[in-house]
Amino acid sequence: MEVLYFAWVRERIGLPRETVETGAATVRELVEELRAREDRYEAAFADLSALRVALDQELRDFDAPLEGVREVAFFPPMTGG
Amino acid sequence: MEVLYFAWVRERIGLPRETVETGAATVRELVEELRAREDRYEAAFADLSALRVALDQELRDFDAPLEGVREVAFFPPMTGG
Amino acid sequence: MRVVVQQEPFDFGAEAEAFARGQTGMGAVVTFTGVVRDLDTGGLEAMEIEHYPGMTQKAIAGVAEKARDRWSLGDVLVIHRYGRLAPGERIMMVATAAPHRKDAFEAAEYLMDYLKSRAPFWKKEITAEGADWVAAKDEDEAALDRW
Amino acid sequence: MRVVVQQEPFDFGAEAEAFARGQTGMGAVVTFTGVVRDLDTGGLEAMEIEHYPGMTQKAIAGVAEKARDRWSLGDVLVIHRYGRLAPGERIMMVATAAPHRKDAFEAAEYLMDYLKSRAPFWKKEITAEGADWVAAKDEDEAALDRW
Repeated sequence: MEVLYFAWVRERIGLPRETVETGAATVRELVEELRAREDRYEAAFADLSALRVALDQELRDFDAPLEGVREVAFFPPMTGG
Repeated sequence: MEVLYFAWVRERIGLPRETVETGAATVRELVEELRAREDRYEAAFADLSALRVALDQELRDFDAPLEGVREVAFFPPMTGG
Repeated sequence: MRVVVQQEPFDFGAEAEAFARGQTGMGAVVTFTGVVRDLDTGGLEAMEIEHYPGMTQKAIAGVAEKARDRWSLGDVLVIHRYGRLAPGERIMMVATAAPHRKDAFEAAEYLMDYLKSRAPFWKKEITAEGADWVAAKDEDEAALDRW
Repeated sequence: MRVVVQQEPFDFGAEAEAFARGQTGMGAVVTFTGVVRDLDTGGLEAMEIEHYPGMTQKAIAGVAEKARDRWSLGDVLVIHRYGRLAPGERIMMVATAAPHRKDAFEAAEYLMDYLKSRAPFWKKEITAEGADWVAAKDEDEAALDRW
């Protein structure tokens, strides 16, 4: 599964994307796996209310299932326009 | 006093402006004087709710006093924009 | 504030560009352009717009001043044509600039609502069957209630 | 519907003119342009805009489709830049056309409200002191409630 990071999530984790092998059933489980890895992930995912997630380029919530998903993206609330 | 007519008021009365000698104290009194003149004025002023009036180029109502006023304009509701 | 009342066509793109370029410290620019639209039943040959020369400029400037009192605005531009216009021609435009988008949008809508019903213009529709003055719409008068 | 996501500047006046000219049967054209504004405290050197290439176009097109379902619209145009922009540069524009002004205004505001909070762009402000990601504003999230 491809995992992408944008804005300060990318900066805290220190890379824009990576391939992750996971058996996580939901986004929330994937986040727990990533947080357990290293401090930089812990720092990025410390407050889920400050994050948004997209599955295959559609906004979803953290309880969404990962089955069949190829691309997960984590980022802060958008500030376009 | 200069009296101006616009749009269908101008068309019904048949002229765009005229000088009127009047002792009318209010717009409403002036309208009554004009209506009494000829049928074309009666036709133009038959329904005051369909008319608007400006005194010296400011929108006013039909009870406004005419003292000191140099220019009175009668017209239908505006349709700009 | 610039208020232009003229018979000639105006160059919408150039006016919009010049207006936007002239702003400093403004994050938002909104423009509105009104276009002569064919009748729902078709057959419009021309739109004739009559106005009250002595009052028009003054009335529009008054509305623009009120908008500037009410919202935090940069510049305001209003251009309105009169005379005979063909379908597809642009009748008028407004432009507003503000630090934030909400102010720019609201001021532009306010200007439009007031220009519709309070600036001394009258439209006449010319078809093969004849000419008809456009009646003021209740909804245009009602639109003023929200301000 | 045209959705453009690009690094290069766009020509606001030319885009607005071409958009308005392309409409038939539309009485109203509204444009919104967003401009990089200096900080209230001054000192902004640049704005850096990051986006999510795979998602951006899709997210904007989705919002534009919803606008077209909801209002009686002609065409819709959205242009949004990314990369490094100097103060005074134009970040983005939307344009809407509709038979009547209310629809054109509402659709443009709807597009802006959704682009602000639902299209995957992130802004970073660069000053002499460093760089800061712009925080999303509660008022921008709240703006979605009215739709």
